[in-house]
Amino acid sequence: MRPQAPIARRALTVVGMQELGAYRVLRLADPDGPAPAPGQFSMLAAVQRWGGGEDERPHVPRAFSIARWQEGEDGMEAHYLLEDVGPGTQRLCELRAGEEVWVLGPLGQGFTPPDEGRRALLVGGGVGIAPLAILQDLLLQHSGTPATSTGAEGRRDLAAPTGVALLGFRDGAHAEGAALLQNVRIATDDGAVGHHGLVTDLLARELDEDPEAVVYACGPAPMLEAVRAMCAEREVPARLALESGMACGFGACFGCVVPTKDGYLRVCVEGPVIDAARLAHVDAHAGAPA
Amino acid sequence: MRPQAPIARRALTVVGMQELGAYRVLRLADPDGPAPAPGQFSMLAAVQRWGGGEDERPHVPRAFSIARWQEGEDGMEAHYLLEDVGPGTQRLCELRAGEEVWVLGPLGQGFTPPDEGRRALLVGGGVGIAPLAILQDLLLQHSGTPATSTGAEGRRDLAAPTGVALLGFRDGAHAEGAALLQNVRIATDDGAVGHHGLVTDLLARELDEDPEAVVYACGPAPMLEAVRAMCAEREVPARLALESGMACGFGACFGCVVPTKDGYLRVCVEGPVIDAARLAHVDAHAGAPA
Amino acid sequence: MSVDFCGLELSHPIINASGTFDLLAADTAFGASLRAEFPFAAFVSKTITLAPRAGNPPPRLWESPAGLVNSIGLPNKGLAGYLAHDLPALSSLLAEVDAPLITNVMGATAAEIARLLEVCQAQMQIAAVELNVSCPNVKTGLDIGADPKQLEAVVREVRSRLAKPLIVKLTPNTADVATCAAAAEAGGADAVSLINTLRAMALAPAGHSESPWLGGGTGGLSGPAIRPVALAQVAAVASRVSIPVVGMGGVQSARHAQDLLDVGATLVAVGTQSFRDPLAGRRVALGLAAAGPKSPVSLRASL
Amino acid sequence: MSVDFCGLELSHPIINASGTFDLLAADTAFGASLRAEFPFAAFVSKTITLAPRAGNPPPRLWESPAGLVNSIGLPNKGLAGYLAHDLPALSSLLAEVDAPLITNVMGATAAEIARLLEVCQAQMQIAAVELNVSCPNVKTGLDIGADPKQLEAVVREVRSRLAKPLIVKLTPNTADVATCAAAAEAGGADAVSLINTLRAMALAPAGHSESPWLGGGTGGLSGPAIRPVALAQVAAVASRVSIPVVGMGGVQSARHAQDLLDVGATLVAVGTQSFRDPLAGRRVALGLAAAGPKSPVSLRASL
Ligand SMILES: Cc1cc2nc3c(=O)[nH]c(=O)nc-3n(C[C@H](O)[C@H](O)[C@H](O)COP(=O)(O)OP(=O)(O)OC[C@H]3O[C@@H](n4cnc5c(N)ncnc54)[C@H](O)[C@@H]3O)c2cc1C
Ligand SMILES: Cc1cc2nc3c(=O)[nH]c(=O)nc-3n(C[C@H](O)[C@H](O)[C@H](O)COP(=O)(O)OP(=O)(O)OC[C@H]3O[C@@H](n4cnc5c(N)ncnc54)[C@H](O)[C@@H]3O)c2cc1C
Ligand SMILES: Cc1cc2nc3c(=O)[nH]c(=O)nc-3n(C[C@H](O)[C@H](O)[C@H](O)COP(=O)(O)O)c2cc1C
Ligand SMILES: Cc1cc2nc3c(=O)[nH]c(=O)nc-3n(C[C@H](O)[C@H](O)[C@H](O)COP(=O)(O)O)c2cc1C
Ligand code: FES
Ligand code: FES
Repeated sequence: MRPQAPIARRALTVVGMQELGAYRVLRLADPDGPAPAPGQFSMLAAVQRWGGGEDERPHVPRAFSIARWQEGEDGMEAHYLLEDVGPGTQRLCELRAGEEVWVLGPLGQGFTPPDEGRRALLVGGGVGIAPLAILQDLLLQHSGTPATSTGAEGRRDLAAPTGVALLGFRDGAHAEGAALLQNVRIATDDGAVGHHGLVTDLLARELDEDPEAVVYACGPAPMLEAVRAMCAEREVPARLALESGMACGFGACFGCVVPTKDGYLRVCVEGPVIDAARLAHVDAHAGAPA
Repeated sequence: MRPQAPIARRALTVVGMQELGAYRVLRLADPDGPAPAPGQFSMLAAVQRWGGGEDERPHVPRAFSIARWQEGEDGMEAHYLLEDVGPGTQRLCELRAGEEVWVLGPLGQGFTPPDEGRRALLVGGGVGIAPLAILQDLLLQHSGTPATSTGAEGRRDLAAPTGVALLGFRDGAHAEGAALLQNVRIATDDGAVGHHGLVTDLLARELDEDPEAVVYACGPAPMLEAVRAMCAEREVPARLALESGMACGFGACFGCVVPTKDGYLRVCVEGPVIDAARLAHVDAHAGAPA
Repeated sequence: MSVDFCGLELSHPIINASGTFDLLAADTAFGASLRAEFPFAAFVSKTITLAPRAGNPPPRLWESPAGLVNSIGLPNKGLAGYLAHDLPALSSLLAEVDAPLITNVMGATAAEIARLLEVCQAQMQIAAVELNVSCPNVKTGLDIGADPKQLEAVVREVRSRLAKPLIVKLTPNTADVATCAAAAEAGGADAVSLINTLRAMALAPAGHSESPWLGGGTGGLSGPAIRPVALAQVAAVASRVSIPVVGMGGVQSARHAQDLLDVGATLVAVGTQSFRDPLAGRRVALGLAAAGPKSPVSLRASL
Repeated sequence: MSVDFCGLELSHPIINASGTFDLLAADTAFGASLRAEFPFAAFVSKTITLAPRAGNPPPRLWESPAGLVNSIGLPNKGLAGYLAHDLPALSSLLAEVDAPLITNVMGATAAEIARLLEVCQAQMQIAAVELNVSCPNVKTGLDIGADPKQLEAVVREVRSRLAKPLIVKLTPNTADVATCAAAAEAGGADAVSLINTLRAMALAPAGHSESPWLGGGTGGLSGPAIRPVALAQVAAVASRVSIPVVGMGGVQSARHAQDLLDVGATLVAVGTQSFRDPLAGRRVALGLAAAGPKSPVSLRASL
């Protein structure tokens, strides 16, 4: 059974807020929260002044993938990777240590591990790399093999047993987010770091060499759609962590739907991770901020 | 002619925020603003996050008397005395040096000086002491005589030529606000400091001794009404600085009216200071926070 | 705090607004804690229609100043699907927390509504029915509930099919909601509920193409933004009718609920605030209880 | 950015919402800077009635989530007082900034309105008249403007008294604002404006006695809270009528104004935002100008 959230949202203390290139990493002390499955998310809102930003927003909480779950100084900590794209993320990005955040989570359906013996290929785009970090942590932990920790691009490391991560970014500042993962290969739109082009170019190469891999992807809708199409063509299983505008995160509002082959699906309860085979295409609104 | 505000509100930098008992003193650098007349006010709003507090407020700016106008390190500074009574004042009270405040002002009709040779009696209640500070500054400056600077209560100092201030407070913590003025006599509701009772008891004594004085008052509605009634009975001229819920501060909304003998008057343009003789009574909504 | 509402004995006056809480999804998300701290004194289902509906294409949500515009489009499995799939699970969960089930239904014609009520009458797990009359009349395009005469006729025509309490959920998009409430009462409603969302719209933000943002074209505004409108409408209705009133619209705190009770509501529903805090209903109920019973200085008479 | 509005040549599409800017008080408060940075392309007066009105007792304002509820009660000096005291000063100030004067009037009967229009016709300083039809009908208590038939009849009856442009300011408190707009057009209106405030209410906060807070009992909601409602109503009206539409309701930025223009408004009025920033109108106009003229992908047709 998936980890469930307590219905009472928790006011958690910010224990850290670090810059990571174009992103920020928010660390919340969560001593009593349930351990999340990779791919699950939380609904976050600043306890103070959630509202009063641009256009008198935000009002409802915002969804963020749990990027990491680890022992901190006083019990467990959840890490979130934030990109400031509007009033909600802006408010969260300005929080300082000691301030509080309402957290409802862990929510949603996370990633399921690859079948025994198959290699996981993580494919992330932009801030969509967040759920891949916790997934990689878990994969590495299960395999018992620490990944080679260099993030140098171009060095093809087929030997890595698990958790190799192909990450696409807009530019160099965003590519710094790759530090969240290990054993990464990077592609950038402007060629500043790694492969000059799309992360799906890297994915094609990997799949050429290991057609038995299982793909785990999160990122902007066009990227997810390219991953879906490529995996469908090659008959590679793919699990996509979708995103969608959400109001509640627990299935109450029916606002977060994406179209699937058999009708609309609520990303927050039936997702965010779903099997790519269920989608005819990835809806333009179903991805991470581009 | 009264000092006028530029129609463009100014984003002014907070240069100080000090506790003063139950109050806070906000200092804004206002290098280019017009010098205010005592009794004038400004409409203030935090530049960031004006909104998103209790009940998703504040939305419109809030009115505050200019409590002091003086040379600071980089040009002129305006001081405001704040009492946290709701979401607007709370937001302002949490500002720190370096943050910005929208300021529209100086606004309204201020105090007119007493006729030559008559003594000014300042009567303040609670946060209503704010406009009396700048008035006293001006009176002292004009008389050329610095007031005795002790604030010790009980010491009656009829010799002070001008600017004696009778101040009423709820309790000791509020009475610390008296430090904003000089030559003060204090009354507190709980007897913690000074006279145990109403500031109007002090006023009655002063008027007994100097029936030629002119009264300048600002404070909660019941206090203002008591002052009005006492002055009317004794035929002492009284200038009352009224307050009222305001949305605009410049006569646009018609929201801030108080009843007078000849109809409603907009506190923000025809006041806040008005001649007590124009009022049949002080409306319950026309005073400072009690 | 216990309240009698049309013969239903409720433990407190706070229920959910239809369409703002999915009990089965909440069960998946929250499990045991949902039962341990159940937020509502009764549970109102999403609107159920005779035929299944997929709902509107995304985007379905637009966040507005202190509010939310939704264009969900009433997705539901249809009456048969609801009875087969949801009702058993709903009623067993509700039995555990001792909260009655109110089923919200909508039909485009009196015949459709009559059929919905008949079926609800036959299901003993359903304690009462809320009839959503914000359904566009097929001919005029206006909400059935916006025209008092039409509303009275429809309610009168269907009333006999339901022996259980019938709550008519009024539309706020009307010139005179009190007259609509009186019409519902005259037609035989046991209670009225309001306000539903205000007709609203949003265009796509910068960077998106400039069509209407919502997949459904237009939507409905809810949340704190509409609270003063809700209070005015509930006050107007409560001072006009003598049946109980369920008040809602932007309630976030016990204070807001108390305001609605003060102007004459018997129950208060929490909607959008549950999206921010799934325990909002419970907090409101506890806040009311903590404030203690009020001397009934109801403003109802004075309005 | 210059715009033709019913034959008036305006320098940009931004005007003030009636009752949200008092030019003479602003002159007292701001003096020369008001003229130097005049915020509006035309100036709309507060509502003027035949007889003087004192307005409602205080409190007149309630701040709500991202909005404001007012119960000002249309205080004004009456038509004669307006002509004698305000018009000369208004028109000389407006002449300096080259902005035409639109006088907003309200009457309880067609006869009263006819008289108001006649007098406005005779004043050459008045460029156009905005007729506020949110006036309660003395018999029904409902706004004159809420009933399309009544509205059309009133507009038709008074139309001949005014050769100048007649703008009908619709009430938003109606089931079908587009039909009301069409009725105003059929009656002879040259333009319609909307939205006026939404009927709303507030109770006194803690510590005050629990009557309605506003001296007038109920009030009207304005500000960002109502913006999505305004957009929906303006879109519905603009897609129905062929006369120009003045859109308003919660506009704070050029983006919000552009949304209203995109759904078919010709002018946009700024109201409550001027209370936060008296130069809001100017900032919106400058923002529109900076964004440059848009290719007219008006949604008007597509709605
Ligand atoms: C399951 C899930 C996991 C996520 N994980 C992460 C993560 O780990 N890190 C991260 O940074 N982000 C993550 N996101 C995305 C994040 O939730 C959004 O970036 C955030 O909600 C944006 O809020 P905002 O107020 O900052 O921006 P918004 O202004 O809300 O803008 C974001 C997007 O919403 C749309 N939009 C704009 N205005 C409105 C409006 N008024 N109403 C509705 N929609 C509007 C536009 O498409 C815009 O591009 C995740 C989302 C989901 C669903
Ligand atoms: C000319 C003038 C000068 C002033 N000078 C000072 C000064 O120097 N220092 C100072 O601290 N204060 C001063 N005030 C008072 C100050 O403006 C108010 O305390 C402030 O506006 C309160 O805002 P708030 O959001 O903190 O509290 P609010 O919540 O607005 O509460 C303040 C009062 O407003 C009423 N109220 C409560 N809720 C609402 C609502 N939703 N809508 C409308 N009214 C409501 C109640 O009566 C309440 O007691 C002055 C006021 C005026 C008019
Ligand atoms: C996302 C959403 C879905 C809704 N679905 C329904 C519905 O299915 N049936 C119904 O009668 N009302 C529905 N409503 C209206 C609410 O029940 C309620 O009347 C309205 O939202 C006002 O209350 P609030 O401001 O507390 O949300 C819905 C509201 C929202 C926000
Ligand atoms: C304080 C106040 C006074 C108003 N007075 C009038 C008025 O006299 N006549 C009128 O037609 N509308 C009046 N209105 C309505 C506005 O003109 C406008 O239609 C409404 O406020 C919506 O715009 P906004 O949200 O930008 O304020 C008033 C609004 C406010 C807030
Ligand atoms: S976010 Fe509300 S149902 Fe998914
Ligand atoms: S505060 Fe708006 S008129 Fe005085």
